[in-house]
Amino acid sequence: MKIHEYQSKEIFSRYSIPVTNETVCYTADEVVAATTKFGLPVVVKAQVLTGGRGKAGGVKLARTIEEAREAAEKILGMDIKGYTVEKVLVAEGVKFNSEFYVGLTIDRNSKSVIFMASSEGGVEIEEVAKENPDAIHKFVIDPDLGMTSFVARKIAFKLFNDFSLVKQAVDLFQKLYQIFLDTDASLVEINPLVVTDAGNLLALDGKMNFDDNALYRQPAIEALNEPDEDEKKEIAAKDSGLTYIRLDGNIGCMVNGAGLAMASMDVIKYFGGNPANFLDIGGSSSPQKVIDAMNLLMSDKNVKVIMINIFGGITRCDDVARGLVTALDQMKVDIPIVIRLSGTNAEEGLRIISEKNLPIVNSLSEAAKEAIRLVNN
Amino acid sequence: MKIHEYQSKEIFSRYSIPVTNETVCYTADEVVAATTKFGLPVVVKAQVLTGGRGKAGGVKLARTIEEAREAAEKILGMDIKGYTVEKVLVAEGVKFNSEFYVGLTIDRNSKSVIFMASSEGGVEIEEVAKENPDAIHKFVIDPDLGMTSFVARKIAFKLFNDFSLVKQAVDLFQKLYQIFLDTDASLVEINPLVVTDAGNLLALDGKMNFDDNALYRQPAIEALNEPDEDEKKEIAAKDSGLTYIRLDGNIGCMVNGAGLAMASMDVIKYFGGNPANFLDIGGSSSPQKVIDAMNLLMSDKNVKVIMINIFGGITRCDDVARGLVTALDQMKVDIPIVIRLSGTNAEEGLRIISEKNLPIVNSLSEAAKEAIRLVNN
Amino acid sequence: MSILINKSTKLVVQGITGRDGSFHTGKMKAYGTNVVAGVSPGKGGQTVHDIPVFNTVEDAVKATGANTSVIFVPAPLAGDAILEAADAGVELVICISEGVPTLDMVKATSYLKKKGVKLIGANCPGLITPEESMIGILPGNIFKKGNVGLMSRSGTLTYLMVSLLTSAGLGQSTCVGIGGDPVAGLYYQELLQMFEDDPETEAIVLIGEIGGDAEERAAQYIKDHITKPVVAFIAGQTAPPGKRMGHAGAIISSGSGTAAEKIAAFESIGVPVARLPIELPELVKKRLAERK
Amino acid sequence: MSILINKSTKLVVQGITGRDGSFHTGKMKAYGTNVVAGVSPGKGGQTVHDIPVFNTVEDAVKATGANTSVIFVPAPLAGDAILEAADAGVELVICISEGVPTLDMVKATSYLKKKGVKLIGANCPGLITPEESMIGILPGNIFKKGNVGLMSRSGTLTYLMVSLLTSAGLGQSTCVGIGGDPVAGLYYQELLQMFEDDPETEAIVLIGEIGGDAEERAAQYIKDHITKPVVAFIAGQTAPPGKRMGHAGAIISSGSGTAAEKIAAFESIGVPVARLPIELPELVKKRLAERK
Repeated sequence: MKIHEYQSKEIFSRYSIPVTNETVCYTADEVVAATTKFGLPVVVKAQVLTGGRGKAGGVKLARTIEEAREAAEKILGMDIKGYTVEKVLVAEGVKFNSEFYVGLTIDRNSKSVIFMASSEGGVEIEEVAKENPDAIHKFVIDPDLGMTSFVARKIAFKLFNDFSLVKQAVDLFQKLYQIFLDTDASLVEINPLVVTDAGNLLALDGKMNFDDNALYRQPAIEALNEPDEDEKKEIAAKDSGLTYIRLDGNIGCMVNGAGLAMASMDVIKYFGGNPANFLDIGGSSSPQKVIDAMNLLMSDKNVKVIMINIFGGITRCDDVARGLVTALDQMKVDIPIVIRLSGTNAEEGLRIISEKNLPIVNSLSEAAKEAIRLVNN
Repeated sequence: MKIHEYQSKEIFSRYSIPVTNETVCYTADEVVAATTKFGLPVVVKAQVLTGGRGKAGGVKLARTIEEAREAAEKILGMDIKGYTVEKVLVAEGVKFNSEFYVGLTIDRNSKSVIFMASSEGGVEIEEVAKENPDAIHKFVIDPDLGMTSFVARKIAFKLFNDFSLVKQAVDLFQKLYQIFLDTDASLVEINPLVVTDAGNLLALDGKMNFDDNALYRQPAIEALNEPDEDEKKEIAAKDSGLTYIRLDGNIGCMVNGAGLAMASMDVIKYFGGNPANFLDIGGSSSPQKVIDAMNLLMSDKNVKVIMINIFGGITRCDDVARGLVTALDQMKVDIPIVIRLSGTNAEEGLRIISEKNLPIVNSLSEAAKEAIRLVNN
Repeated sequence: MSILINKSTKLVVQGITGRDGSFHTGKMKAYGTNVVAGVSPGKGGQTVHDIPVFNTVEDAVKATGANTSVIFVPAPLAGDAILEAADAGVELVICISEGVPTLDMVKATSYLKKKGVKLIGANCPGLITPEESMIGILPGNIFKKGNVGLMSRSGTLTYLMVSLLTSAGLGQSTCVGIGGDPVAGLYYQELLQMFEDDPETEAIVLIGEIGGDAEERAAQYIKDHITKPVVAFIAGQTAPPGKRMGHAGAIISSGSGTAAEKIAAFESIGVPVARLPIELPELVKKRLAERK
Repeated sequence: MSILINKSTKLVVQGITGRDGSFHTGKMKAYGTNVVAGVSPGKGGQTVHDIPVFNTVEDAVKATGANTSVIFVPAPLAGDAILEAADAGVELVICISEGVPTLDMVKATSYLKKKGVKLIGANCPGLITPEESMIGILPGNIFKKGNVGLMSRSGTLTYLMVSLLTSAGLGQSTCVGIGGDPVAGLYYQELLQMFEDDPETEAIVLIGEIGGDAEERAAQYIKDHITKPVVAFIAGQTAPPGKRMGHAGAIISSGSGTAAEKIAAFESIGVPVARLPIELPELVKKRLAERK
């Protein structure tokens, strides 16, 4: 789960990490009022849950009230990578003399939180990673130790020579780590972290992502979620125990297991078809899940054929079959269905399904080919 | 540092550990008022910073208002092991059907916090430890894990069969451990922890001690300290970097290092003398410490002779000598002083001291014998 | 021989009284796995499929000598269950539970490393040494004893691959589902080394997917340490970037973690990669034949 | 030979710019200890007694190859300093600082165990291998090279004992002050074993004090594992119960931890205990003579 810059910085503020004076605005008038309050110059920044807003023109410096209004009018309503800008952040302009990058995320290899720091702040860190990887210092945080003073100091000395900045950084790094733990984050980033002309560290921008698996114990974070239309569908699916991602093809897929679902998409594409979605009905299925999945597939008007590929393990084929039979009894399904069932309780599943007279195929390749044949009819 | 039962239970309450309804009272009238508020019966308990109040008659059950007043009048002002009872705790009487012991302390051998639990609650745990050591379950808490649910559950299943009690206990044990960490405790004890007739766990008594070395970061705990007269002197000494314990002899001792100070007392006793105190001026001495130490020794009217035994290491003998010379210049010292100096900068120290014409001896045994000879003169 | 589990494995099931735990305990027992105990706090003394249930893993291990644990508890309790198993002295823990918070896994993997206890998962289907022991939720009937070692980040995709191998006459030494979470227990490198050291394993199948760089690291490890033939498959060749494909790990971000990169990493060191699942058995046979 | 430190020990001093750190660095250097670096955050680039100062222990170790660290920082910072030393890769850490919170030591000792790093202290005077290396605050001139290994919970009492040994012609292989705090690094058992294994050590002196049961455990360990002669001394024979005698450890509670119990524990296994410090050298000589 992602949140906006201003929400991240509100969390930073709660931990006494210094951020710019700023306020979120929904209209140009609000932007003008905020500008008047803060004094000139200000920076007007699009708040959208995607990257690359700078390149898209979503960040503007305003040196006059008129410029602030103009910036607000241009940015509000702007489309950035398919996201419409509905609010902007107006932040007091700050004079600074250097920019740094700091970020915390999970490192798969060390199985720990990793702290990244770079003197090349203010640009996209992915670019730094490609062009000058040595400029990014990485520190694996031992989970038993946490961000103790010496670890924070080790990092801080990589960025700063001035001991006053080192001391500020130690405090800031410890707080960032605490935020990471307290909120079950998957990413906490300040880019840029600047040194103001007055010699203080300040978070000019902020970014946080969260571990979806931990949201159940983070109600305050979950309350910040602003899903778009596709995501709402995905969330509703997740509430039913399904993982759904809408794509732009016409073969609706219902598969159990993420890997098999991806492989099923790959096979469809390999034979020239186009999957309409990724849909993993997960393990531990109940008949209700299959009914929900069928409803989800049928709600996409692009879907011309449904391909069901189940390999039973924790999922029982008989549960899937029962769910499918019930779904077909309850709802009008006027498009063809191709089914492949194997694994746990497959025989029982096939027996149940046989009453509905649906086409049953024996391999994934066959299923894909049959689905493609049907969609092309 | 120790605190009273009622203070411990206030801390428990802050962590939502269930304790009896209770209030601390300073007069018999207050006790009567509290009794009226809670309803009968109540228990009136002496609040003193020493053990054994039960055996001394400092805990009484009152079934009538008159009994409550009588109990208050008897207990308030009572002397328990040299401590005068200045306040009592009036606690609502509770019906319970079993008593347990739980306690957390530091285990030197595992270098960890250790959790002790026993079904034989309500009696002195030291007695259980002697008579039936197997009745005390001990669990070393891995500092990297803390009191995770499974650890708390393992302990709880040793005490309870009823799963409802196990669940209450898991919650309570986790809170106790958190209290231990949060307050830098050295001991947290509930004895007895009772199961009420309603089937709930309840802390009937509570005890907490704290790590003196950590008080600097526990101002709220330090504020609870109620030192007696001797302890006030010890605390004042500690503020000067001295460790002072008053004893009942007449040979004032000034030594650097706890081990050497104890050994010096042992040697004095061995030769038939009586040390007036334990006084460790510690490492890293400054001349001022020695001046403070001399003031401390001279404030005890029992002291008839002063024996100084310094073996320089981190303590420099010249610092001690300078402090002693200054002290002798500033204050009237009308009792004899015996001095032994060796180790770091001993020669310089002896040179400085030589101007004062004090008796210098070469060994601890000699020093002790000389001090005893002088006190017997 | 085989890796990790065999006939002498004595299994304790954490969460044995739950719907899934109970169901799959029955399946495991029916397969021939030596399930000696179950754990469910507060239900000690009961039995499930004639298997005694204990309140704690410690009690279960003391009473039965269990040396391996499989976990079926709900995700919020899974991290603690892993710690409990390791504390109780088992040698191997398999966590089936899906949706375990990442920071819980960070704590668990750190503790297990300290204790020297091996972990598989979380969010994995388990593992099987065919005709000896099956632990987890694998459909036993598709596996067959043989000489192919298999490891996979996926569950059901593994079943598909295994059924193709078995149909083609290629039995398996041990098959391990390592799970799809960002922080998990044993990973490709450790398992590659175990298969390399296992005399019964003659070829290794590695099934990967998009996201992260585990496959690239595995390729490097194979180059440096593995002499046995390896064949790979990568799921998600057509997945769009920025979308998380079910597994927490299966996300392509910032132009890294793509199937193309992973396939290139394997092929550059001579590890063939099947484009369709159905191609896999032939590639394995070819590599085995080349070797002889 | 000797234990823990010798001529090849390369020392880094944490807190070298403080009053005590600087003073004792001078003393250590004068004794011949190979002090290669100092650490004081924010003072990197300076020198103290011609020794280069670094901002972090890691920098110091990288630049100088230091393998041992001694800590002179204020107590509230000492726990972190121990962790920093261990993280930077030294093999042995000696913490002189007094008054370190117990829970900081719990965390530090746990981490050092995981890292395989040895710790002496906190709240200890350090250790010395006479005429090779002195680390800490020991007055070097009282020590003399020889064959008695000594360990003590006390600081200055150790100096007294050593000066008595030296005067009696009994030199020392290594003398270690283990510190008087409730949670500390190396304890009697580990050091007893090191002295047992050290060919240069012929007799062992153990100086204990009231409080805890470390001496009783040491007696048990001697009985089970130590073949060399051991002589003991216990401070606090006349200390009143319930009063903490300076050392956090030195408290007699509930009738346990008394000097009488400890003396009895040693004497019951044939380890003689000196009643007066001055008796110690003769007991050592007698035990050495008995052995030959």
